[in-house]
Amino acid sequence: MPSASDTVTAPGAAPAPPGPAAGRPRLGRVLTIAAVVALAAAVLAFPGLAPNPYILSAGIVVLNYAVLSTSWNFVGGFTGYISLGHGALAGLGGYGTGLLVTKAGLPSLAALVLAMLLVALIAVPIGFAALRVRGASFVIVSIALVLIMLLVFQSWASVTGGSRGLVVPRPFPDLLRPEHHRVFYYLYAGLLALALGVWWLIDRSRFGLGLKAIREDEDKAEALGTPTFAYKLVVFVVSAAFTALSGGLYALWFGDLDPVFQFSILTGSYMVLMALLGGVRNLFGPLVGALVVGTALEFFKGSFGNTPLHLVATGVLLGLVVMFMPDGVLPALRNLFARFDRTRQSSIREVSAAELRDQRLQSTGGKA
Amino acid sequence: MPSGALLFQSVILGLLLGGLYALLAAGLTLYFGIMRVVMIAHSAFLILAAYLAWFTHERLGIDPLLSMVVTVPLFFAAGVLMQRGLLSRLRPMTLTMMSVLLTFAIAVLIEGLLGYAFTGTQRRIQLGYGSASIGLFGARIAVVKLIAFGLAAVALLALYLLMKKTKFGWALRATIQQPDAARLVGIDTEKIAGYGFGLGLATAAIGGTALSLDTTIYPSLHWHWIGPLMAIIVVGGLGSVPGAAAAALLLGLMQSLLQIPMGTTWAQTIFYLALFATLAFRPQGFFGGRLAQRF
Amino acid sequence: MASEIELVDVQAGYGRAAPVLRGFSVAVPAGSVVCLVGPNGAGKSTVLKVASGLLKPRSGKLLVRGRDVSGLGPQRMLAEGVALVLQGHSVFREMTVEENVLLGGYTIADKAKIAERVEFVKDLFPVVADRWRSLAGLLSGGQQKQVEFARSLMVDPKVVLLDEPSMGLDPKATSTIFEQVVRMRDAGAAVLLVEQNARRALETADIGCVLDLGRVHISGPASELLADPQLGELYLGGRPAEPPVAPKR
Amino acid sequence: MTASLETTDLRKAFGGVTALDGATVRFRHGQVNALIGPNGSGKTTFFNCVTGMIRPDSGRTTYRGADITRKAPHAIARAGIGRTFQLCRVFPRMTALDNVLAAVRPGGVLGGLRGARSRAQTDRAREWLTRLGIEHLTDVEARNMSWGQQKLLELAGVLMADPETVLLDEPAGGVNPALLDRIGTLVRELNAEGRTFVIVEHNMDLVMSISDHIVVFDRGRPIAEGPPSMIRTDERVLGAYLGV
Amino acid sequence: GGGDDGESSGGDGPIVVGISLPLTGDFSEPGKGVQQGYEAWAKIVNDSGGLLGRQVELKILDDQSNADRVVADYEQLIGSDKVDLVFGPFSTRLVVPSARVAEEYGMLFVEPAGAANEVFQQGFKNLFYAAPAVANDHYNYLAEHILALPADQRPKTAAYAAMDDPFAQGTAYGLKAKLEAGGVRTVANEVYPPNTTDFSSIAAKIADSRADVVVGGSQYQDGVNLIVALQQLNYQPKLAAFSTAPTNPEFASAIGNKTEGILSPTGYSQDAPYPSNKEFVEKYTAQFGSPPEEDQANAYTTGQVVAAAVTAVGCAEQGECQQKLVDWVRANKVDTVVGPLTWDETGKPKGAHMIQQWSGGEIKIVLPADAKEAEFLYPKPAW
Ligand SMILES: Nc1ncnc2c1ncn2[C@@H]1O[C@H](COP(=O)(O)OP(=O)(O)OP(=O)(O)O)[C@@H](O)[C@H]1O
Ligand SMILES: Nc1ncnc2c1ncn2[C@@H]1O[C@H](COP(=O)(O)OP(=O)(O)OP(=O)(O)O)[C@@H](O)[C@H]1O
Ligand SMILES: CC(C)C[C@H](N)C(=O)O
Ligand SMILES: [Mg+2]
Ligand SMILES: [Mg+2]
Repeated sequence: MPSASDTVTAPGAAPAPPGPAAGRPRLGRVLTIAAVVALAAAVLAFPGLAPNPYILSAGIVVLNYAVLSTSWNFVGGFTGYISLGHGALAGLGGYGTGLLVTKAGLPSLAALVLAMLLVALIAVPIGFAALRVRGASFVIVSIALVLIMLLVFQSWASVTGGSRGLVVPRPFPDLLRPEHHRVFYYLYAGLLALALGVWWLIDRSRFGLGLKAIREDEDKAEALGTPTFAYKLVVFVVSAAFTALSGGLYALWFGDLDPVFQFSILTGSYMVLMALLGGVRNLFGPLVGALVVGTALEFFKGSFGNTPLHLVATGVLLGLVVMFMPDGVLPALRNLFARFDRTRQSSIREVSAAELRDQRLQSTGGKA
Repeated sequence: MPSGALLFQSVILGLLLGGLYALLAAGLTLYFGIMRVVMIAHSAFLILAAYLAWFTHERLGIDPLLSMVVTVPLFFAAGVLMQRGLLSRLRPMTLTMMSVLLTFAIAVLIEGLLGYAFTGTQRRIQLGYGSASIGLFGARIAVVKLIAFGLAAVALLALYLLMKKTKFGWALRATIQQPDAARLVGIDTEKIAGYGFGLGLATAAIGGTALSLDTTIYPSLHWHWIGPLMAIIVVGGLGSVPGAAAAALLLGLMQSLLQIPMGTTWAQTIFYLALFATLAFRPQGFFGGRLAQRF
Repeated sequence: MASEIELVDVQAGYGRAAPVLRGFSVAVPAGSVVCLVGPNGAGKSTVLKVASGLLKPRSGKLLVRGRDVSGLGPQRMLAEGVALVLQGHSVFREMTVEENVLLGGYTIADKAKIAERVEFVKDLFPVVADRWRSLAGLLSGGQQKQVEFARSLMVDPKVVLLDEPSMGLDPKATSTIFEQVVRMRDAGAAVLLVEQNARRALETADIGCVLDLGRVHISGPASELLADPQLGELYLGGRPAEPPVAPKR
Repeated sequence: MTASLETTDLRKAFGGVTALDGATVRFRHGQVNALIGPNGSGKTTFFNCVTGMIRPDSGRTTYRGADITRKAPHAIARAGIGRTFQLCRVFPRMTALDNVLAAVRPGGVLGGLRGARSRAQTDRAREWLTRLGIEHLTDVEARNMSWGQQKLLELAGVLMADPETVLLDEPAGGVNPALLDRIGTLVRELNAEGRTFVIVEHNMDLVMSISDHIVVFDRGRPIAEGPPSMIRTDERVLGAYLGV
Repeated sequence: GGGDDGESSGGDGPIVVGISLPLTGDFSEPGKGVQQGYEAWAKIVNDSGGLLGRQVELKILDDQSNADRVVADYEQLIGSDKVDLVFGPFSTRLVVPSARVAEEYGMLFVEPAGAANEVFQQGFKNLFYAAPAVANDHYNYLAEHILALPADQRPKTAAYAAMDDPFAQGTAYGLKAKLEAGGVRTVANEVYPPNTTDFSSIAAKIADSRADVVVGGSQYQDGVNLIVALQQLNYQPKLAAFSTAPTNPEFASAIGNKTEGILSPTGYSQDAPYPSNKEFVEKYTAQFGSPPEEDQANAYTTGQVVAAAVTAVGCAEQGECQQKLVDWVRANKVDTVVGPLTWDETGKPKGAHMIQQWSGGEIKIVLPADAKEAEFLYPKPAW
């Protein structure tokens, strides 16, 4: 099961409880693989099925959200540091790419990659400052990050274009708009696959377990020999790099950058909302969240077009998730299934002291 | 080199501004330092209160200050409800993080509802004494700013006395730190925590009204406020009302003075510089200073 | 005569999980000490949480002086004269020792009474007096425990529930606490004591009760339990049966 | 025998309180050492300084001859010093198994990307849980355990990390006496494998029965040291600590 | 959302015009003004038989003043709803991104509110600004007038404060360039971000500079706030000019009626003698109960320009027709409620704005001389 959840039995848990539970992981794995294949097929087939370029562009927006929230989840999901400021990293990626194209005259793809590297580099000092503090202070710092970037990019007009914005030339000037959308759709799909792959790799690794230990108790992890600061910094930089790639791709696709929208707290909070909704401890959590929220945003826009009720709907949705599904949709679904299987719920010691002694005598018998 | 008159005028403006900041940040200090809740929606409630003040003035023609008769108890009740109905239901383990998101949701909700009710148009109360001012050694002090400053001073003093000198203040702090133990010494923790939150929101009602006297409001204005206010409470030392007040005055003054050489936009960065400096050199804040929980 | 506090056939547990207490009963008469011992995770702390109102039992009854009080919260239980000292560390960390101790008297209206109790606990635990204005969270583990105990001694409850009061305390402070237990019993209180320092606790207690798997395994006069060799091996520990073994390698 | 862990004149004051007042202590390699003393005498602070979790105001710590005074906690852990906490620290939302597995060090940059739940490590983790009598809790999240269970779990985690020197802060606090005998045996077994122990403990039966060498702290500095037989009768110790 | 896919193109169905407007958010107030102007245009056209004999139908979406949204909106209107024509949104910041979408779908893009120079530097080939002049030229008459004053009366110093917005800065800096060239010294020059609400420090600096002239590059509310803050400091310049804000109907009451002598450029006058204007003012007032302002007029002008092209070319649908419309607009002069308009290669109009001034509680045109309704007051009375 590709999952960061700590409650799930590790694969091949040999002496695990007998009974119905023993067969489940295998079935679960089959189901998961089937679901992943189906999802991938659906994603790839989408452009062919989209009735018009507008729907396709909406698909790109959703994929962009999916990449962003998956990137966010490198920090949020593993280490439990909730950043409301990841929008700033996406904005930096976007502006970086845009400026490298317009000011340095780099080809678009090179600009994208270089911007990612630059943002990863900038993420080191940012992470250095932000990760020194924990919990609530970190949230504040992350919010501050967005606000600072907004100030800088608005005021430093000579370089960034200020509030006049920055126009990023098209990478494929000859393509018609629908074709343009199609190309970017697949670019985003590839980026998403890459982000998911890396997340999966970390999730099952020792590095990942160390990050989760940080989430639970940082001092304790440190005492066990985990270089917590380096771990956090590394994962922050990885997260920043993916976020920047997503932002850069967006800049190339969208073409117009405006500081107010590139450095908006809302972007960061949408990432959090999506990841949380799907389930931050799950590989596909942010993706599921992005599908739900992204589609919902388009839908709200359609139904409440000329009122700010889309904000109300977003707020209510986020509130409901926090109150009733704090672990996300995927874990909630799993719990639903688990409810039919109550055998493993007990936490009390199921062996009496006498039995324990007997076991021990057997096991130590050989040694003593 | 700016003239002496400009410096003096800027100092006065900075102090008046700092006083207002102190009031606006007071509630945040309460929830954050004492209750471990990061209340992103605080500034949204400020704006809501400002809108209610504007609305009473616009519709009923009465002085916006009178709206506090309604908004203060109303906000108090809303705070109690919010704590009892929502925040107290969050898991204690993840309270800090989840409260960020929950209050964020509430902020967005308020913004959306304000936009729905009053549209996104910028509003400003038009008072008879709106542009009146009094002279002081060559500087001018706008009457509305003076009123806001007075409100801030009174509200902050009352809050401080309440927290330090009354049994309620103690019970509130105990409740947040060890709810089980607090219940075991006989504190009605639910009630106390609810009141604490209500108190925070009540300050938002006062702050919002003060704010409305001399500024433009629009639904998304709260994003503009949340950053500086958060910076203030971190610099002041989370949870310390006097600390936040001192930090607010200082930062207000610095912002005002820095505007002379740097202009409005860059001057705002002082908040974030102060924030980072604090976290780098003295994470417990410069004025408060509570224990950093480690072992 | 009815017991001061009595649990009758209590089932209790956490969340949706299987019950921790599975039909547990115990009665503590006035002026006596009942000591609860048992392996880790047997459910001892759970018993005290039920008895103090922190945890609502799923079924079964909680009686105080014969009255059914199942389902009352901790404040109401305090009003009934039932007080609990929690296991582990429950001082108000970011408040001073003074504030901690005074909060122990939160329910007392009489200022003179409070002052009198403050003198009493300061006397009992020197560290409380020494560190009166320190933040409690900055004290050492054992000092915090003493502050905690002092806080709970501010009131004079009729029923005292103690969850491993001696844990982390040095021998002197441990003695002080056991002395207080005896004093409270002599003053007519009913004490329900959970201890892993089992031999010491049973020496102080009148009645012993061994809990395992959420049920009473055996109960009886404390001295009898102490003498039972099988119980000793399973629950009370003792001199190691065999001397430390030299390992293979 | 050589000194393994040695401190010279460690000092640490918190505001007005002097927690460590010139602690000069030597713990020998391959011994079970005990550190005892009244509440507030500075034992935990000593551990915190040695493991780098707080910076001493002055003084030096050396481990196997190398100065570790200013190293980061994780570096000290990697140098071979493991510890438990008096107030018991576990990873609350991880299962017992993952709690123990989290103690495994990645080893190298790429080592971090190796699978966390390899067969070999999982087996070792299960063995530790079994040896501490909590194997039935393998898949239970730590937050749902009783106090004593968490205490044992923490111990299992530290041992899994396989440190050469183990600092235990009140391992017996809240642990059932029957199991305590077990822990005592375990410590002796591990010691015989070559591990050094430093144990802070108020349970004198345990201290006297397992330790080779005892250091007694009072007011932030050692006031006596020696083998159990000597400490048991030392008058300063009796006065300051045992309270008789 | 749109459901009526494609059926409307060509044939006899209504001509559907797709528009996205900032009905909420920062630009919501002027956005609504533009909406009214468009609606008035549609009604007037339909009442007189429609375009090419077909009724016109507006499809208006809300972009929440958000550049991302405005692109998605035009994407939807053109790609999914298959509208026949598009009109532009409000404000330079939204016009630029949306013009690109229109361009890439080959649509004619006439817009009512992209006045800043930026708009015309993007190389758009299908874009036309339906107003007399771009931002930098708004104050041309005022600059001429000031510099023509006798040397002893001419102001010596000027202070500028402009919102960090392409349009607002364009107006203020257009005047600044001309005054500086004419020897008026700049003694204060402040820029503030669009979300600024506290103007006391800026006002303090301006007041301290004792400049003869104060120029505000404002949208609406920022202008109001700046004026109040200046009045709080009791600053009395000889001349005060602010863009857009003073022409708003709410302006006077917003600053407590202390409006004496405030100047503002405008591209539109309800009393202008242009043939279509009388009809517009009359019918508009009948429809909405109050006479049209500048935003409404610009929107109406947009409609007039597109209508003229459609009528002349004889088609209104996506595809080749659009290029014909573009070519026609580029080559012709169009009579509108703001006067006859022609455009250069970049879509920039070749006209100038008039200058209005408040006096006695009313705002009147004072420049240029041939259009004036009142005398230019200088130095301005105290406010
Ligand atoms: N909050 C909780 N949620 C779920 N299960 C719990 C919780 N607290 C305790 N348990 C489970 O209930 C059982 C009994 O716990 P309890 O704390 O009563 O034990 P105890 O006898 O006090 O043990 P100890 O001597 O270790 O303190 C344990 O098996 C534990 O795993
Ligand atoms: N972070 C801190 N800030 C202030 N004082 C502290 C801090 N940590 C410890 N102290 C003080 O230092 C002294 C030594 O504390 P320490 O925790 O080392 O004692 P200990 O020997 O471990 O006691 P115990 O047996 O009770 O655990 C105590 O008086 C304590 O109050
Ligand atoms: C004249 C106005 C309608 C122009 C508009 N405010 C802009 O931003 O370009
Ligand atoms: Mg217990
Ligand atoms: Mg200690």
